[in-house]
Amino acid sequence: MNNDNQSDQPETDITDGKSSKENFGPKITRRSFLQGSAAVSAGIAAPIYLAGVSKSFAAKGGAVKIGHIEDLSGNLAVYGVQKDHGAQLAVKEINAGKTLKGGPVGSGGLGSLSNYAANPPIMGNGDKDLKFVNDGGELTESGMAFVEDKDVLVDSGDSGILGREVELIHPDGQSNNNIWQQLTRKLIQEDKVDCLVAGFTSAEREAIRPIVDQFKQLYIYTNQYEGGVADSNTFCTGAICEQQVIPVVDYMIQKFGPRVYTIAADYNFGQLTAAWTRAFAPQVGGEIIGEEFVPLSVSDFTTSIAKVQAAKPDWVFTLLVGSNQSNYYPQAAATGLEYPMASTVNMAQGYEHRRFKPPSLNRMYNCVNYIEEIPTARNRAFVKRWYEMFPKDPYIGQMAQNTYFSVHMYAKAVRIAGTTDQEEVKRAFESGLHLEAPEGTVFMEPSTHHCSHYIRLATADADHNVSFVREWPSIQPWWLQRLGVNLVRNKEYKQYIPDEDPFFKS
Amino acid sequence: MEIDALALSLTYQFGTNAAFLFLSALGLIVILGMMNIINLAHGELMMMGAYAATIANNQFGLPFPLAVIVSFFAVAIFGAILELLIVRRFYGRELSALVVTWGISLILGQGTFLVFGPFMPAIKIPGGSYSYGGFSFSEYWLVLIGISISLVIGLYWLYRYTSYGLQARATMQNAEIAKALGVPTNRVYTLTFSLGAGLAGLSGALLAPTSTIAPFMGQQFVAPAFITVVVGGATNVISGAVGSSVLLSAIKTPIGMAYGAFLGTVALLVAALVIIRIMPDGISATLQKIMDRRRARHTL
Amino acid sequence: MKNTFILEARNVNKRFGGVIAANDVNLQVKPGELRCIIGPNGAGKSTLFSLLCGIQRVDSGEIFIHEHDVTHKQQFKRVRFGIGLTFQTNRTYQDLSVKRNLAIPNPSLAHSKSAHQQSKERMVMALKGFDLDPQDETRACELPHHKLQWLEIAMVLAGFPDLLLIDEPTAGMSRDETDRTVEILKQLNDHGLTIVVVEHDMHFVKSIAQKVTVLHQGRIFMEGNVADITANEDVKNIYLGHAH
Amino acid sequence: MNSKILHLIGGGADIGTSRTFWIGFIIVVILFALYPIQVSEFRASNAAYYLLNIPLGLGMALLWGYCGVLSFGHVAYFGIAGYTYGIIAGNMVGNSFGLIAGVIGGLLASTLVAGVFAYFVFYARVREWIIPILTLVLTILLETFLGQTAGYQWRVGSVLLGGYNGMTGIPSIQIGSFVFMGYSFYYLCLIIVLVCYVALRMLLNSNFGQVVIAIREDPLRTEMFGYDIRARKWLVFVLSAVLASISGLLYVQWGNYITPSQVGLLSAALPVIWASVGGRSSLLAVIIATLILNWVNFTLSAQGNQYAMVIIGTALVITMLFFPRGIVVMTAEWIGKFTNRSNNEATH
Repeated sequence: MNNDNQSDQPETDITDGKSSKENFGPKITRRSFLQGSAAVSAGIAAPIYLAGVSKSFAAKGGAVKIGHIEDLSGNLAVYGVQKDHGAQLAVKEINAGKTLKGGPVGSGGLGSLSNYAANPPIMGNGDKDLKFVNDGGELTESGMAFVEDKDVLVDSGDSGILGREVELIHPDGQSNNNIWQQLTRKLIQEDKVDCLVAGFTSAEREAIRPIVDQFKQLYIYTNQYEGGVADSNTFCTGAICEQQVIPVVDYMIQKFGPRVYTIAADYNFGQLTAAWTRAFAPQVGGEIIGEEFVPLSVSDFTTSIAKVQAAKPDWVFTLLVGSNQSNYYPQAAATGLEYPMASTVNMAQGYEHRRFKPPSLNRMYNCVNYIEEIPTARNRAFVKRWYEMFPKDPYIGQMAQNTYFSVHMYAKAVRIAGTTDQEEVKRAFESGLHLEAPEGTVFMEPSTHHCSHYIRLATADADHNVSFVREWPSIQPWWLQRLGVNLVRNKEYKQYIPDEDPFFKS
Repeated sequence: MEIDALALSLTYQFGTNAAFLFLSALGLIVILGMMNIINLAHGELMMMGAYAATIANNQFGLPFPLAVIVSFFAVAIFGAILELLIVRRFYGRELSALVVTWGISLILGQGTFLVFGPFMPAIKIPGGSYSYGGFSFSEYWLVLIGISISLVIGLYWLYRYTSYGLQARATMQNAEIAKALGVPTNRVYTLTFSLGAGLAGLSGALLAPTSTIAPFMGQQFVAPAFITVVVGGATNVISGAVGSSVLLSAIKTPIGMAYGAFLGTVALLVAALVIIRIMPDGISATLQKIMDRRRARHTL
Repeated sequence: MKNTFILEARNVNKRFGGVIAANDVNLQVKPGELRCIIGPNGAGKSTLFSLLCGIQRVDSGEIFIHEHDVTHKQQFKRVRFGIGLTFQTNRTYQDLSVKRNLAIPNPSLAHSKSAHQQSKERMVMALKGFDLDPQDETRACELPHHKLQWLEIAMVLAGFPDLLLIDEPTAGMSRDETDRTVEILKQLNDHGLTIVVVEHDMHFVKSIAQKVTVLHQGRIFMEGNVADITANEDVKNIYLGHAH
Repeated sequence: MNSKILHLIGGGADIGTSRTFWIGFIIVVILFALYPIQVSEFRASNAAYYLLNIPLGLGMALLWGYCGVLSFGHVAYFGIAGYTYGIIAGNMVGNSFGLIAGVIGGLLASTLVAGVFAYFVFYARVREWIIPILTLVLTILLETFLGQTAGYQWRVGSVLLGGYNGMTGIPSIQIGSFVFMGYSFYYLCLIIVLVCYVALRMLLNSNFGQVVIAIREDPLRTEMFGYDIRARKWLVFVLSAVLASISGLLYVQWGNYITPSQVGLLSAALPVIWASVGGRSSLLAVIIATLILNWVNFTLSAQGNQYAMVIIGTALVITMLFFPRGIVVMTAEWIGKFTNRSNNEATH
């Protein structure tokens, strides 16, 4: 099995921390398998069902086209430009023959590897500083083996993808849904992109998904969002509610008390995330004592702040979105509102802790899959690469990192598929693909087309220094699984909302 | 919770809401009332004020009150240039002026984004807070309420007792006659637009600490500003701005407190539509009528 | 007793802020009359027209047209009772052609067939007298001032009124043009059209009026024939600004 | 009779009355009809998007250019029609009558809202400059309302309003089993645009249209000719809302989707821009501006050009400064003068 793949498997690994050409089968025992959390390397064993897929390296058909739509102007440009830069950085690296570590590990996901490997991997080879963390992320003497790599960017042994240069076609969505639809049609029908990476708001995603489905276009949505998209053509690489809301609510109730006040943006994301909180808080002994939904246009929060004070909660769950609504934080701080706060959207996205003067975000707790301050060596290396390319950027947000690793993940999937044929690449995405992203290990869960993420609970102190109080090295996107979604077997093209799950009936 | 604390909190909310509406609308209503120009770039002028204050405060280390004054003059000068180059060609063509100022707002918004990037670092809200009976109150907002009131007094003084005020009122009544009487109407227009722009910049700077400093931050003020202006009417700038911000806040605050921000916003918009149906010329015209009637009763 | 007035104002009051624009005005105009209203600047002449036509509403008092109480009627409804108005400042449609200007008024407003016929004749008379061509494609703004004034009168006549209110028709006209205007208005009056004119120009008033009403400070100061009015010392004083 | 109709179509209420113009017009229409034959389905569908915006632009020309009333919120009727169609047609999927019911329902709903709103505005004799702001308030109100309809409680029959994410899966219109998509949808839009244009030209050349123009020129003078200008403005407002609804109905066919941002501030300003840049007092000029500006905007954004908004804003300012009556209209006038002069020279 390994030997079959030797000659043409493009995936990457390294032997000694420095980058090197790809190595295959025979050298397997010399390798470290401990990159990332319980990490595994590629190229050991492509799952059986990939055997027989053509893996020609011959450059054919010109450049590989990756279509990337984000808002470069208008209200959402704040986030769109970051994401655009993430895509540019990834494409530059791919064309320079680099890739992020990782590869297919099978449908069983992380840890299933030993079933396939001819020679089981060995944890550590003596020269690594091996750590053990428990599931709370704190260091312990037993638990999950964890080793920190200096960098996860390694040589791909490929130039571009399959020897073809990667071309990024990245038009401007102008924060306007109509333009989004037009651009999507253009990229699919006229530019015939091999992969579409696009979408900040859920509205933008829903605007283009019908078109994506009409043309069976391979589509990657890289944003953190409310969850529930079960679409055979769509792969979601951002974190979703079960990965962010549940850990943070659980932690906050343990730490600060059961009385929760939710203040949320009055649209899909805010309402659905609030529904998650409503459903989950009672399970861990919490109680929602107040809930307010604020229209996106509101920027004066005096009344909302007074309502929070009248309710006297133990902590406040703020699900506020957009630049108007982040006014809440300085206004609340100036009014002397000193409740601990939790969120899933702030800091990692709009870097409020950098923009607002301390102590506006004092005691803010945020569950994120990425934030620029993550203190790992691989992230610092990533941040350094980023600012070398874009020295004027103010911040690297969560979604920018998602876009970055998603483009790398696409390159990897094409190499596994051996072709840019979109149906084949979708199968490769469903091969149980894992990747060492700057955040940590991510795993594309085949049945739901969502990623498991390395989740961290970040908090800002009175001086807005970020520290991490807990880590969950891998949280599965389990909600769609719970609903019985299996996109490998049954094709679907819809978005589930919590109302469809009896769990949410109160 | 004690009733008196709740009442105090409601009063405070009422004051801040009214001050927010008043400050949002101030520059707009000066330009509209005096010149009949609907300035759709109003939000962007406020944004410029906020940027000027932020830059003065963060990069040049000016204390915040000084930065606010700097931003008033910076935006006033910009307004004067805008008037000389563009706006002056649109007197008497209100609807065209509306379109052209919208074009200016597009350029200013995206231009700021291209030059300064997505966000500016915020200004810390000055002052602390008081608390009473479970509620707390921001000193800075209390100061803003005070500043709003003194701006009303200042404007009243400006229009009542200065030669600019006299000329401006004459021009507003009848530009042609004023011109014939030797009032330099063009200069009055430039000054008025500049004053309106400067006040927008001042409001933007004052509200900057409470807000995200971003290129499109002006948009958040557009709807409240226009609603306040429409409800206020153009008959008398000062009474219109004060009357409508007080009335609208009186509607929005209790509804927002009882039923949440969404219905608070809806109430504000619906109230505007209803008030316009009852008082087509706005509150200032109605106040004027009441005053006239009272004066008539005295004279008769 | 049967009311025989075509236009009547009873105890009309109107106030703007501190200014009294109409103070207990009573005005009666009989069918077929040609009435002049004079008075110094600010006497309330134009305001009175506005009140009669409904452009402004009275504070108190009543207005009748053809014995119908129109006090609370919208302005366009009053027009349908046969009233026509030209404004103090010329309000023809500047950007439209003469032909278009004359086509816009609605001739279907005349009450009866005979009135319709009569009005048509008046219209022809006016066009001929004012030297206007109803097929003229010239834009109105290209016409000389006096032609514009005549055009507006012709336009109002094209709406077939039987009561014509004219506000300062000859302002800015030369003596010849004024005389021509007088002549045509007289002809129209002879043809049964009731006309009320506001005017400053005493030459005009002397050459046209049967009866003159003098307004001063929103009040009817005096009413009478031309000779009486011109002889009256108080009227002279008003114009010179002495009387109170 | 025929000549009367021809006169109504060809009359001077819009630029272009000469024989040369009409020959050119017919050639352009034929070129538009031939366009899809030479291009990909994507291009045709993109062009259909430009076309489907035209009725909205025409409504703006009718209301603002010909009647002098500026609405800054006509996208509200665009949105109401689109949403209503989505609700009705989405609930009657499989029933061929459902699509027609959706169209009729959409038109009726927006007519009703426009009628009530215009009654408030015009019968209160609200000041002219307040109307744009009131219409803007209405459309923002609609956007705020629709934006918070994400949950299941906002389900009408089997259709979810969808909050900010919008309403998805709106069925396309079909006759029998023939669905209007791609090329055929392009032709549908082209025909509707032509019909709207010709019908509006006829309306504006009629007596009714002439009085509407008179109202724009001088409302008080026109009222003093005995016209109930409130009623006429009301009717024109409702008519232009119907035109906006036609665009809304076509839009939901095109994208099978609609979101609240369709009735938001940015969308609201677009028809105003089209009308001012082209020249609001000409139907044809607005059509041309709508096509070109949509094309320019899309081309700029397809290049990933961050300057799109700055360029559009600058174009707007320059137009208003140097072409106050619109670029197309003033160019047409200039051509008209030029040809007149050369004609005169030829005859002398």
